[in-house]
Amino acid sequence: MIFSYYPGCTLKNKAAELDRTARLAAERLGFTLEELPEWQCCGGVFSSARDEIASKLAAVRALAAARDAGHDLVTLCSACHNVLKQANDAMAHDADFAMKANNYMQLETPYHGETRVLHYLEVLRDVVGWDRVAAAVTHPLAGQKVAAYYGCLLLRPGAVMAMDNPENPVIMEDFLRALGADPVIYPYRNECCGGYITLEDPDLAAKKSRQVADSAAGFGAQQMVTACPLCLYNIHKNAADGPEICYFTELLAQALGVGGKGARDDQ
Amino acid sequence: MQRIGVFVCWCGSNIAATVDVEAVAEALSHEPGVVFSANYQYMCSEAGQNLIKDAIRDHQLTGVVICSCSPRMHEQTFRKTAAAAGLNPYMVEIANIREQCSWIHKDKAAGTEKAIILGRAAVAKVHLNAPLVAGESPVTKRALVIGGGIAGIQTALDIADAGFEVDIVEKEPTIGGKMTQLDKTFPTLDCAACILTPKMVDCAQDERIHIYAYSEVEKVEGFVGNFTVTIKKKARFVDETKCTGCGLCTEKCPQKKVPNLFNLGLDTRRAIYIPFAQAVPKVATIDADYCNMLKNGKCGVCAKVCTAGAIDYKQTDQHIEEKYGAIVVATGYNPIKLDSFEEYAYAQSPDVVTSLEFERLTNAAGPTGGTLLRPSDGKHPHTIVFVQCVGSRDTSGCGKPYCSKICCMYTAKHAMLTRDKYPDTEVYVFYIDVRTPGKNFDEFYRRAVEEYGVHYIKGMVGKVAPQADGTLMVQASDLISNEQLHISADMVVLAAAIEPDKSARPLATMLTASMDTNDFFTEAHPKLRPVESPTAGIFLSGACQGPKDIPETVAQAGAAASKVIGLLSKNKLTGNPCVARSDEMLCNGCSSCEKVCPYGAISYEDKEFRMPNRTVAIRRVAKVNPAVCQGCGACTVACPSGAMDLLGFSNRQIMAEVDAICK
Amino acid sequence: MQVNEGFKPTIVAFCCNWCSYAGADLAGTNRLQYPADVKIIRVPCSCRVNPLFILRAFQRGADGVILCGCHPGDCHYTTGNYYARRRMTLLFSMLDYLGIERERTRVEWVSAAEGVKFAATMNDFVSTVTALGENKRLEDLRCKAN
Amino acid sequence: MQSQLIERAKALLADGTVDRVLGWKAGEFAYDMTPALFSSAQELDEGFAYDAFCGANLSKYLVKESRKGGRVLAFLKPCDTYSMNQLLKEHRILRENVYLIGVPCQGKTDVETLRALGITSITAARQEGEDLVVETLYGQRRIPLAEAMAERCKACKGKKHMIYDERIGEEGELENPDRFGQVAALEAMSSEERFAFWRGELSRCIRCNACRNVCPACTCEQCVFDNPASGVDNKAAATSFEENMFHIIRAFHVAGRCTDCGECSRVCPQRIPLHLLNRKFIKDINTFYGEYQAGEEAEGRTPLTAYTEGDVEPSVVYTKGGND
Amino acid sequence: MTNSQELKETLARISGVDVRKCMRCGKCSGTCPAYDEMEYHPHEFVYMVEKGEIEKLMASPSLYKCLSCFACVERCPRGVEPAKVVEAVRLLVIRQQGCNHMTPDQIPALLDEDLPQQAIVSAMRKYSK
Repeated sequence: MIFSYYPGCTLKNKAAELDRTARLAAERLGFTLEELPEWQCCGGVFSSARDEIASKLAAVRALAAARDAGHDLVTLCSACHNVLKQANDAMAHDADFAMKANNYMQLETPYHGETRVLHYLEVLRDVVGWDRVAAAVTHPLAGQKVAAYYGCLLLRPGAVMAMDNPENPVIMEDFLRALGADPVIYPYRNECCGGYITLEDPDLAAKKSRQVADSAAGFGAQQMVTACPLCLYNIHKNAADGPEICYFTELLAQALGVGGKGARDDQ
Repeated sequence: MQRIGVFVCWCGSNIAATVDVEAVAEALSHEPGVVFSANYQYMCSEAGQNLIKDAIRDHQLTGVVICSCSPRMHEQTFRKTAAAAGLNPYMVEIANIREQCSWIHKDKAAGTEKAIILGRAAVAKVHLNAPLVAGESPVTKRALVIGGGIAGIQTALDIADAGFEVDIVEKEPTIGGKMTQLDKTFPTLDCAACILTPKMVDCAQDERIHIYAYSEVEKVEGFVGNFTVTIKKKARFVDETKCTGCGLCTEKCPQKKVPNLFNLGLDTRRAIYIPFAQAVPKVATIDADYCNMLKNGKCGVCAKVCTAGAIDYKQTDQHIEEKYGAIVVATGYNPIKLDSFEEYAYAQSPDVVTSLEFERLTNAAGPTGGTLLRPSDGKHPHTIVFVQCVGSRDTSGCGKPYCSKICCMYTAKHAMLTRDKYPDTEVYVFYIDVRTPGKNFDEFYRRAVEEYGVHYIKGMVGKVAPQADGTLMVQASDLISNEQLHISADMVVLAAAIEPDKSARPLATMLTASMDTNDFFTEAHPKLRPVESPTAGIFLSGACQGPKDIPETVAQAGAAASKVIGLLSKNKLTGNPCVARSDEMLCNGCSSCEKVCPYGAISYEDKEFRMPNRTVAIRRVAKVNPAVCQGCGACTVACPSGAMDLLGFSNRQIMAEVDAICK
Repeated sequence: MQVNEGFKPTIVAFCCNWCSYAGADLAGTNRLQYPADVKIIRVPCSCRVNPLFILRAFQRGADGVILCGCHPGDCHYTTGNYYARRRMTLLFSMLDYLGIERERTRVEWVSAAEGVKFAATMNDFVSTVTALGENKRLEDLRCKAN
Repeated sequence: MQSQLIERAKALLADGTVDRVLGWKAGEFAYDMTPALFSSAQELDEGFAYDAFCGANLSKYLVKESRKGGRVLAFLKPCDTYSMNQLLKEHRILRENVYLIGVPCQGKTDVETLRALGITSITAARQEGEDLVVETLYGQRRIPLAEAMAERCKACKGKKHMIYDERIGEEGELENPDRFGQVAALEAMSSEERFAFWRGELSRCIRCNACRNVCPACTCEQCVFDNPASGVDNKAAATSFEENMFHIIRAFHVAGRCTDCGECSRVCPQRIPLHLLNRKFIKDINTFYGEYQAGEEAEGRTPLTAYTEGDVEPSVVYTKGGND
Repeated sequence: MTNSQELKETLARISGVDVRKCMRCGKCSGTCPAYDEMEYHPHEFVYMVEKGEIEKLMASPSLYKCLSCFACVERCPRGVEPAKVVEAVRLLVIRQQGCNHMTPDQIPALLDEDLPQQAIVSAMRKYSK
């Protein structure tokens, strides 16, 4: 099973651990992530402005490249996932945008949203299956109370991400169960950590991150997992005294026995 | 060639002042076929009518043109006059020279000229008129009511009271519907059961009412006055004729872990059950999904304890065919599923409940015996937040675009009753608008605020966050004070939008009754025929037609019943003779007419036609059921070959009028 | 708009029995004046009006044809005027495409309560058609001869 | 291709699947390909032809053929399948009595088009790659297919068959040609110019009824214009009104049902561009009520037997563009 | 045409939002995680755009408080998408010459060593042309 893979800028840098552990786990679980040869940064956010074309083209190029490679496109970072899915949706359903984007890019074959974009978690759920993930676990996380932190970019807008119920998601909890952990359900798991506002208004980001971490801790979480480097940064920076936070792939790799939480830059 | 008489009315000076009636009569007397022409002061008077009758007899008239007021005024009068003189009433045409001539013109010459042209058009039309006889069909004097909630019950009782047989088909094991689940009713706060159950008993005891409980309509054929309906009586594995309703089986059944749907799953019941104490019919039903005997043949406890020998594990579905003259749809409503509204944490916390669940939690026959307790820990809630419009007025695709109409009032009721019984409980209601049109409704809502101190806050709840300590953090906006509120609540009650019952859509297809995009049945006319479906003989009662409360439902149920009674009291149905007719020699069988017919009056049959050289061709041709056709004429234009025409307003008649006017 | 002095157009108005014909009656009851050039033909519903009738009217010398029906959503037969609306939209567009003056045809929704609207509509339509003058593009010359 | 079709038809005749075959056959001249029935292998060998002149749409013939008992094989080009579906939707063809083979088509030519290119005395034509090779008494002529194609084929809806029991050749793609350029050009004219244009065209009508007779949507048992009882019968285009009347009503009767197959214009001996009337309705329907292609499926409502509550009002006609 | 009308039209074009769909329920503001930091709240953004008071919004620091978390978009019962309105107003400002809210040369001072690249690129997209 081969997927085109879009790592994104952060995974090549501060979130290298997300990339490394995901690849190790994929190998163990029997699927291959083929990094797109010439990807560019997705821009971090998908502008909601209808007249923004150029800033969305990096994502469209990646999508078209995956189409040409003939594979579904897998991504890990919540932001990349959000941008790719939104760009794909716009190419498929916004004729005006698709026309302008195609005109800009001058591809050999115009792109109209043919690629299927999957988050790594969706691959685990829909392609591998939780039962097979569970069967591959060699170091179960038995007894660990782990809180999944979705944040906002992974699930919203719900109709476009089409990944899970945006207000009551289960995908990461199911993931944690497959690893043998005890998922902690807490109400702020799909609330915002403050995101990029951390640059300009660190206090606001701190407030939001704290609320999330405190809520998880209140429900007994010892550990938090996320798919988003920025969520991880904000929680880690603002609630260092709370439950430890890591990437979901780190727990996955650990449970599969292919490399545990390790050399993360920010630790 | 017709022999036509023309009668020009003066209408006192109403016509005669602006139209030279003499000149009109004179001019029209020269039209082809006109053998008699007269003018008179008041044609509608007895003397005027006698003038017409005499002329019909004396001049052997075959057609009559009356130049007078609007046909909407006196067409019926003059048709009766003609009939009294032995002329087919549909040989009469009216030229409207008052409302559409004398009253709107001042110039007498112009008025006279126009009156002559209008008269000429009527003469031209009468030339092509043919005697029409309204079709007759017999009426089966029995009504079917589909749905046994308060709407169906009231309709059935009223029809039976007028002396007609009526059957109720109810898909649940008992009649009663949603109202049985309610505690009190607004705005009077009487107990729902106290006012409903006597009516349920009346249904059971009235010998003209037959209840098919645990049954569904499977097939409908026929038309107004003559429906044939197949009813599926689902196997309940209990012989209704033997069961005494003692309830012993429901206590002894070992399968205890069945969600009690009557209490919306808030507690459990046994696999054999009677939904509630006052059920009608009071007969036990086995839930085949949970019964060990039916699933794997291991148990049989209920059969052992039943002294009446009513348990029958071998019972199968029965199909009953019955004939009806009229059908009333009373399929009711349900609250919508809240999967798309998880920001309110309905699935994430047992203390977030729907309003209907709240009814059960406050009902003396409910899971808590009427004491309001939190489902999670059985403790008294001290702060309750009610959220209005959950899924109502929602155009995002998650909910329903319409206002569910009843939520404002029942929420006021819940808030008021809570404050009344538990004054230490703080009650917040978040609303977008409070909509209380209805007798004593606004007063009721204001009492909740002014007497009972319910906190009404204009704004919406954005998120309900279940906290580790068991409370619910309600984050909401207060639009008046322009702040975001954070209320720590013990319970949250969601006023879920209501939607038509899922059984309504397939039923509408069976009945050829039309529905709107929300699956509510459409009425024949939104203002003037609100309880009739556009399909003749199908009537609408209750929330299947649109969201409504109990008083409105009962009023509509009575109105539907009176329409049914009116229909059933006729021995024969006389249709409007001006109906569509298909010329089978011209018909292509293409179905265009059928597609635009709002009444389902057109069907098709394969018919043999003799062709040259003794060959036979089989062609699909349209047939119009004159009892069902209402005569709109949509089909006549949809038909490309001109096979479909409308009696009384035929293509040639209308074109003759056009020709006469344009000449 | 230019006024065509002396020209008296022939106008055929098809009115549905339940709304517009009643609206015309109400205009009469209220003595609201409109030109005698308008002659009304009663039909059960606007959906009864076949494009043939409209062409026929022009053939026989009508200078304008107007169709009045219940407001969309208020049809006595529930859906008739919806079909009429589509048919007339397409027909009028076709007539326009053939170079027949688009102002000679019109559809108006007039309820039984809109006597004022009925009279106003007719006044407006008559003055529009009067300004256009005689229908020459879609007529049968043989009919004009007599 | 022709021999492939003959072989398949023979096989289906032989195994009893069908008992006759509806196809094409050369008439007096090689370019005179007409629909024909074949009931034996021999007849097929002798007469069946499939080449660049086989433009005729066979689906209408099935209205009668499908009612004659037995089963008939018909060959349908992609554009013919739309008519087929539309006729099935209208219950005009008994589906169980027909066996449909989809055949590929690269566009058809006709003698008028070739004559306009100065090619006469044609004896045969065949397709070679992107070219049409025409044999004439004066030798061989080779012209690009795109040039030789009949007008209607230049606005081809695509090479995909909407319905078939089996298909010979590869499945083609749907195309989205600009079909409305001419209609739009007419719309952009002034009312007077349009009137003059259509008078120029329609006044040539000789009421031969060829357009009606070939039209797969015109299958009425009796046409209103032939029926004295209809009150609108007229059998000759005696006046300008009747020329207009016939073509307006014919276009209206097929509105929402016309698949834009172009047969009407193909057969018109006066070369009146009748398809521009039908396309006007199609363009309006697409604009007012959403894209619709008659014959795309064999069930459902046509635009004139459907409505939405929010449909445009007829007054849209007064407000739209045009020079006047 | 007044300036306010022009702004309204530009805003509608950028955002694709029809503010008239709003029924004033306030759920967006009930949802917003940055509510307390804002001078004008999400429902006010929608309402003020409808009223044509866009210049007031353009001058407000609230523009830079929206976290773009899309919770209001997800939960709006009328499909109004308030976050897109906020974004469009912000673009009206930063597309003006010299109105970038943040420039690359400001970045280094804000960095700490753990900050992911994602935050920087996102912020640049949000705050500058």
